[in-house]
Amino acid sequence: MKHYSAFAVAREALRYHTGWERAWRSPEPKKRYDVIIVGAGGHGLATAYYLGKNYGIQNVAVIEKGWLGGGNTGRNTTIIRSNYLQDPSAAIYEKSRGLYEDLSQDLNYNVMFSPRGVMMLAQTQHEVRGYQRTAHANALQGVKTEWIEPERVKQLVPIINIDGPRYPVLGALWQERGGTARHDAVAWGYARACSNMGMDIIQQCEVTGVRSENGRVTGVETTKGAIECDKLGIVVAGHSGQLAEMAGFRLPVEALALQALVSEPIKPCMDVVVMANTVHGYMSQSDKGEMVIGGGTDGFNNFTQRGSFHHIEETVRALVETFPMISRLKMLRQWGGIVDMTGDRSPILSKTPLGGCFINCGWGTGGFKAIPGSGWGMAQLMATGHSPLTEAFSLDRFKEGRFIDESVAAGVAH
Amino acid sequence: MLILKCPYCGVDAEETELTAGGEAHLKRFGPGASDDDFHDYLFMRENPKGVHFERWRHSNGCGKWFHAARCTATLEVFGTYSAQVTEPPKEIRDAISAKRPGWTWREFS
Amino acid sequence: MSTRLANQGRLIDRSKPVTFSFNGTSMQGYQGDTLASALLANDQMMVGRSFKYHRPRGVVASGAEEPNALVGLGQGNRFEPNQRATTTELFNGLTAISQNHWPSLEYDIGAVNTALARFLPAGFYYKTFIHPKPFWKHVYEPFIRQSAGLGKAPDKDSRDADTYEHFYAFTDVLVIGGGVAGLQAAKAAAQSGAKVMLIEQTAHWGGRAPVDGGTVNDEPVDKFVEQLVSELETMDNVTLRSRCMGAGVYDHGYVLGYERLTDHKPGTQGPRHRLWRIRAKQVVTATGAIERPLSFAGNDVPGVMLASAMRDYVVNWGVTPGERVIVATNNDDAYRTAIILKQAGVDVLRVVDARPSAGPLADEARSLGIRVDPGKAIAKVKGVKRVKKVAICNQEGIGGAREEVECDAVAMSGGWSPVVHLWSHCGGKLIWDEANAHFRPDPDRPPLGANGEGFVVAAGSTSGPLALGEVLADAHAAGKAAAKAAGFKPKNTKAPQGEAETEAPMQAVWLMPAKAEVQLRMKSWLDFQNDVKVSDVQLAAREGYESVEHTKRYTTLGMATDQGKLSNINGLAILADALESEIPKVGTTTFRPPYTPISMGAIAGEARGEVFQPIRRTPMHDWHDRNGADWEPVGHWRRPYAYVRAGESVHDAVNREVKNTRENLGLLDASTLGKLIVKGPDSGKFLDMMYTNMMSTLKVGKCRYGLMCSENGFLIDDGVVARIDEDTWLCHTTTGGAERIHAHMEEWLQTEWWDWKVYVANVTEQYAQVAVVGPNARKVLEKLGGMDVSREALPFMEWRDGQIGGFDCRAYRISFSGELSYEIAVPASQGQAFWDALMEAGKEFGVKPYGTECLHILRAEKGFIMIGDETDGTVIPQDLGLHWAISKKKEDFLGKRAQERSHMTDPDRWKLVGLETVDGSVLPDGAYAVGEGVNANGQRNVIGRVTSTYYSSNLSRGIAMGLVKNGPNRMGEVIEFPGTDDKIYKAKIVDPVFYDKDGEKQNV
Amino acid sequence: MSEPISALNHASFDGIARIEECGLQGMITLRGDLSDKLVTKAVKDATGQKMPGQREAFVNGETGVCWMSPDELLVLVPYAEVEAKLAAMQDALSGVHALAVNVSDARAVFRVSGPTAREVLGKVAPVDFSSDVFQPGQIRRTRLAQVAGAFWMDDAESFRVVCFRSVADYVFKLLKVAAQPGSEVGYY
Repeated sequence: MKHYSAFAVAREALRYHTGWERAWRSPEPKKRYDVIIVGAGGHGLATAYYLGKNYGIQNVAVIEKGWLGGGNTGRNTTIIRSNYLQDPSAAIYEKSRGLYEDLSQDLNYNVMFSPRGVMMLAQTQHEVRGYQRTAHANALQGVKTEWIEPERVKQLVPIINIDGPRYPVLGALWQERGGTARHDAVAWGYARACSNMGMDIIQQCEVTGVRSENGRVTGVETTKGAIECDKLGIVVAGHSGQLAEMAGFRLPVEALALQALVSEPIKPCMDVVVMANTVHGYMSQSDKGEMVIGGGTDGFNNFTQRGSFHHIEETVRALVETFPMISRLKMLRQWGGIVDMTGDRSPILSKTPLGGCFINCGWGTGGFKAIPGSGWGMAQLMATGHSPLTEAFSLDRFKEGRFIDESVAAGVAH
Repeated sequence: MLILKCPYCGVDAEETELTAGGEAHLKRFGPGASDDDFHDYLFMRENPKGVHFERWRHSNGCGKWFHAARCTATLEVFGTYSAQVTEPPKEIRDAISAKRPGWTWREFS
Repeated sequence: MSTRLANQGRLIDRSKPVTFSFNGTSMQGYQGDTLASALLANDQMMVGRSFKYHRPRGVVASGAEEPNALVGLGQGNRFEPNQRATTTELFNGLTAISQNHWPSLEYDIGAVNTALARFLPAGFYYKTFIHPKPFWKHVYEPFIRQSAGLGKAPDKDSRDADTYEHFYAFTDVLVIGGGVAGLQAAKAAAQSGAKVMLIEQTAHWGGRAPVDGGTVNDEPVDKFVEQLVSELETMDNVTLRSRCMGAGVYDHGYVLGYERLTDHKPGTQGPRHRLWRIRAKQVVTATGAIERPLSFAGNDVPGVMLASAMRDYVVNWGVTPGERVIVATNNDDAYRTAIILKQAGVDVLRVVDARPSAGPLADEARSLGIRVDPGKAIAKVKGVKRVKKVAICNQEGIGGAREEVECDAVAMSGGWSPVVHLWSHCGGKLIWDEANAHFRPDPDRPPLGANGEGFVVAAGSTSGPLALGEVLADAHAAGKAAAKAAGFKPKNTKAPQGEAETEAPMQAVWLMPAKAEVQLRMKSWLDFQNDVKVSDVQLAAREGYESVEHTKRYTTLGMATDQGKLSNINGLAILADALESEIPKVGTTTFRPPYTPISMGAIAGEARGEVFQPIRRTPMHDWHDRNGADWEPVGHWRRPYAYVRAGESVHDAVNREVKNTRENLGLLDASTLGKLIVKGPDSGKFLDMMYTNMMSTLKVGKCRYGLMCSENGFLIDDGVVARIDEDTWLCHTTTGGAERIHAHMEEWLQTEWWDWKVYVANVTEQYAQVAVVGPNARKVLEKLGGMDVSREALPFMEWRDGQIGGFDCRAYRISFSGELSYEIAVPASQGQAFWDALMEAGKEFGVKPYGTECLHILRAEKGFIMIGDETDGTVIPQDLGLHWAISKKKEDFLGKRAQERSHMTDPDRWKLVGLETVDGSVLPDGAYAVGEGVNANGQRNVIGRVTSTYYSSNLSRGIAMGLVKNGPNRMGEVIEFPGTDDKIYKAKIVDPVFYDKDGEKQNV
Repeated sequence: MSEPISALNHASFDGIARIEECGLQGMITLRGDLSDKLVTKAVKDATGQKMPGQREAFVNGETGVCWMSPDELLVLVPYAEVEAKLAAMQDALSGVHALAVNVSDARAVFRVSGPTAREVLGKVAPVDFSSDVFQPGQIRRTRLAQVAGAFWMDDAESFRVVCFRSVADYVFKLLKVAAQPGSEVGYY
């Protein structure tokens, strides 16, 4: 594989860039793999990558019904943070954030991780206490966050209105090394690295059945024929329930629409990510200059990848109130994705009732930031049967009443 | 932006007058129920890509809960009906059969 | 040069000159001009810089599809970046600035990128800027961000000077687009009696037809349009709105209309934009078609323009973008431009037609003396800031054997693409039309509405046909079909007869010349704004970014502010060719709303400032405000946090209120607490399910503190329940809990126990409720006179109806402070008067109002829990030592089964205790107590946390409550709480009741 | 008792329509079986009106009855008479399962009047205000922007709008924005 560098680009320029090779191969499936991952989104590709990198398991296929990175990996608002309250969440998101720090170098693909800082505004006394609690928890979890006062908020975000008539800004939880990354590049970078290890990424191939014998997975049926495997990882976000059904078990998840929007691009005016949970909105500015805005989910099951417009209205009015200068910017594009929500709004990374079959789902609104950590933990779980990163996120927690509830500190968990 | 007809006040209510209430026709399990039954009652939701039965409340309206039969893949509404039933009425099931022959949902078809 | 013609210009009024400025230069136009036409009339060819290479950019289109002519419009609190000059109506005093350059439009440092373009192909940033690691954030990214972005950001503190509003409309048929097709479809639909609404994004009716010409029923088409509009205006069931764009089509017939009310006359009274939320049974999209550019080298140089746009500028605004024009085309329509230019006196040097032969329009052009070159192509346009000359070659071939012709403008036409956006927003599917080389709506796969049937019909050129006669016939049929689908019976009428000159077939030309060599392809633009060229799409395909979504994202094709209106099909075709596939197999990217960008202000609507969100006010709100209330939002309510006097800090005020209430008399506005009436023969049974306590056994006249849990076992609310009579209870909820708990009760009554005879009513706001608290509480009530409030007549945890001070009231002898305390409810309309009476009568007893923080401290001193502090959605009553409030006798209540799960009965759960710092200081809010070592993820093990912490002025020390692992069994143990200030706070585990442990003060 | 004060004490605004707070209105929430003869009679005795059908509002000045849901009515009586009427009603209904409660002070009432009254409300409620769809004699419970509300028409150009007392200030300001000068829609 050709190494990416400025030098390589310059060299290629001399021959009009005709010498670049494919970023990833596009092979036909083999008859058998050690591991099959269903779903070539960020989480699936990262799982495959760390299986190869950390455990030497490289006879791996990643099967994708559409195009790699075409699901929620490519339609989120790209925020990366780990300032979670509960220990298991903080552990996996901080692992993830740490991996993002070096991901471009690790993958030799610039994923544009930009640790520009993530700020969660406190606009009620209740939120002040919630975020101060999070700050205390983070300090013990090894997550570097701090509570900052309104003056510092205004200094970091000059366009913010800190003394709005409805909800003055009382302070914020600040994670300096949180930020954003280029979402597509994360999927593409992992795909290229996986392909380079000899793994097969098989796009346009839909899994239609899961084969098993004696309670253990033996392979999958696909639109490109049956493929055998020893272990199977299901990492398909919005369609987890359908895959689980093929594998003979059920999941406590529901599919909801989540929406986001961007403004037209403008020159840089906001260098950090701001989340305002009291009014339900968050915003950052992309490298391209667009204000990237996200809000909440619809309340009903929906597989259309379209949401209801009133959620866009609610989000935009919250942000116009918080950042009045955006009133005369224009919404360029709105879109939706399907997110799967669990009973406690935290993900499931778990063994399943089917031997050798593992599930990674339920990321709800917060999956992008977790991609490297989730892949790392899933790879460990699939390779060794145990991972401290995924342990608390098991399927059986709901039966025991052992929830991982992040809404405790913040209304939403993007 | 869904519109559902509230069977109680007859209004074609748009989504902003309504509150979604999740899966319909749940059987409550209380004290004495097994761990599995209780778990399924609270968490194991139907999540079909297709015909689905769910609860809604006309919260910015007459305040009544009602049931809706809806397709989660196209958002087609097959009908709305009373909250005070434990299973979808026949006319609703027939209406679905006319549009989606062979449909199933839980034990219903 | 581009210039105003002596005549022509059907939309301008030459008697009304308009003065405006561009980049500080004063210019003149006419009323009826767009900013773009006025700029062209002033020979302002270059109007901006492109996104990536900062190349000079000129006007390329005449409408919403314009990617280049974006300006910063207005000033100060009315400044708006990225406004399209082509859709900006000119007005006196308009100020515009060009974008994306420094220091000026003419001399832009960023233009160095254009020289480096070869080193900056699609996706170059994924391959570079990787090392050294810190450079991305600190060097590369800031540079990229600064050179990217388009318009200037509004000032950081600017406040939009305009207002916005929403409006709901309901119609049987909504027609989007006021061209001939939309007008005809609206008429055909309206003739059925259906309620019809027709919206048009521009200020004019008729769309392109008056420019393109032709006849309808043997009359000129512009006359036909005029008649049709006046006819529609007289129909009662038709509403016409111009300057109102169909922005998006959503599920169940919901359509957003974006009406621009004062953009063309800023500062006039009324809202600037109105966002229409239209519900239509049927939607007709008559959104026309957009001409495609041709991909040849230098097609981005200012002066290269869509042929149709050039025609528009001549006919509509009397402006020609050039004096010596070359027309390049693959279809007959562009000949209309050549003919119109020629007729307007412009030198049309030649028509370069990629096809071997053309139709009758070409003959007409020839007859006017225009040279037509069949089978030819533009090899390259030369010029930097404007067109200087054009090199012409054979279409077949790589672009050799060129002939150079000097000229100052190029009109190009690559064929027409229907505007399928609105059809596609909600799931309508497309089919590829080989003859016209475009995607058009597939009538068999429309977007589906609530009834599962199609709810969108495409009409006119949106659905494929381009000739006037076919367009009218199609639109007429579409209007009737929509009316029928909306439940009306269309009249049996015939479509008007439209005639236009017959045209020869177009020929798909995706690259000019067909086998252009790489040096040309690297200069052939697909996306003008984002600088995506033919070679970039080919590179993406070569590197495996094969999906159209991959290519779009890798190259940024179609991601500019025009969202690919000009570039999509051309890009797809190049991609299909590179993949050796077919265009329909490659497919399109997803069309998402809005059609063109809409203002955030319009989306927010009226919800700004004072009406951003409702603020709920108690009857005494204004009094609190006048008396120093430091407000705290609690849900949508506002409650006084403390009453701050002159010279006091908030903290001082709280301490004063705490002491005064314990020593004298405090008044709390408790009106926000929810009050629900529960009545009926099954109410006792019902409340026994709702609460963990037994409520059915409560005696009439008595009160009981109750806990509510969710079915999942967690505490969700608490409050005092009073039994009013045999079958009536009154349940208090927390502030902001009334609606939630009312809904919770109704849910169970309506959906689970619907045969139980219980009615619930929310009477929260019927009452103003005042907590009269402190050693002097009884004295002040006795002074006011009325009902007997003595210890004997009104014992603790009982209530009575009566009068106090002449006010009808209900008095509850309950206490959340541990003091002698009454909560008195009076009708809300009497609330302020009652409060005044208490304040007046209480003077001699040291009465002072107190706020929520004092309330919190008083309850914490007594070890009372607060929902939201001690609970956070993960806490069960057992954690809080509230076993006494959980009935053992009941078989069932909501949450009971959940609380039996293994994790809920785990003896290691964290339990409520009091915490006293060893040194008397205040524990930090939210601090965690640490145990030994770290967990498997390297996180410090924790054994508890602070849930409430205050300075108690009564005890002159910090007091706190917390949840600690096995806490109640560890009394006296000192545990450590690391602060975020690097200090370690040591606290002793104690009983949570800090003050008056025996309750002597409240039971007097 | 002292003089009772309504939420906004008759505040008013003149824009493209006139907005005024109506002062105190006697209101009783009555829940019960609406087909029960005793309930029908109680309503008749209190208001002189017959039992309204689905979404009907029979209102004459300060007296009337509105259908709120299949088991709920809003009974309107002059404010001064509400306690007496309520007592009579409770007395008449003592034998049946019903709930009658005074909610007069829990509400605020506005009048929105003028030729553009329909348009003003069309800006804040997701309701079809066409004259062939919504007319005097009907009530609609819905949303007024961000809060719950209800309204009926007293005549072709005037509405009475009811909301909770605590949000009266919000609703008044909301209606003022909706009626701001220069904001005529020209739709209804």
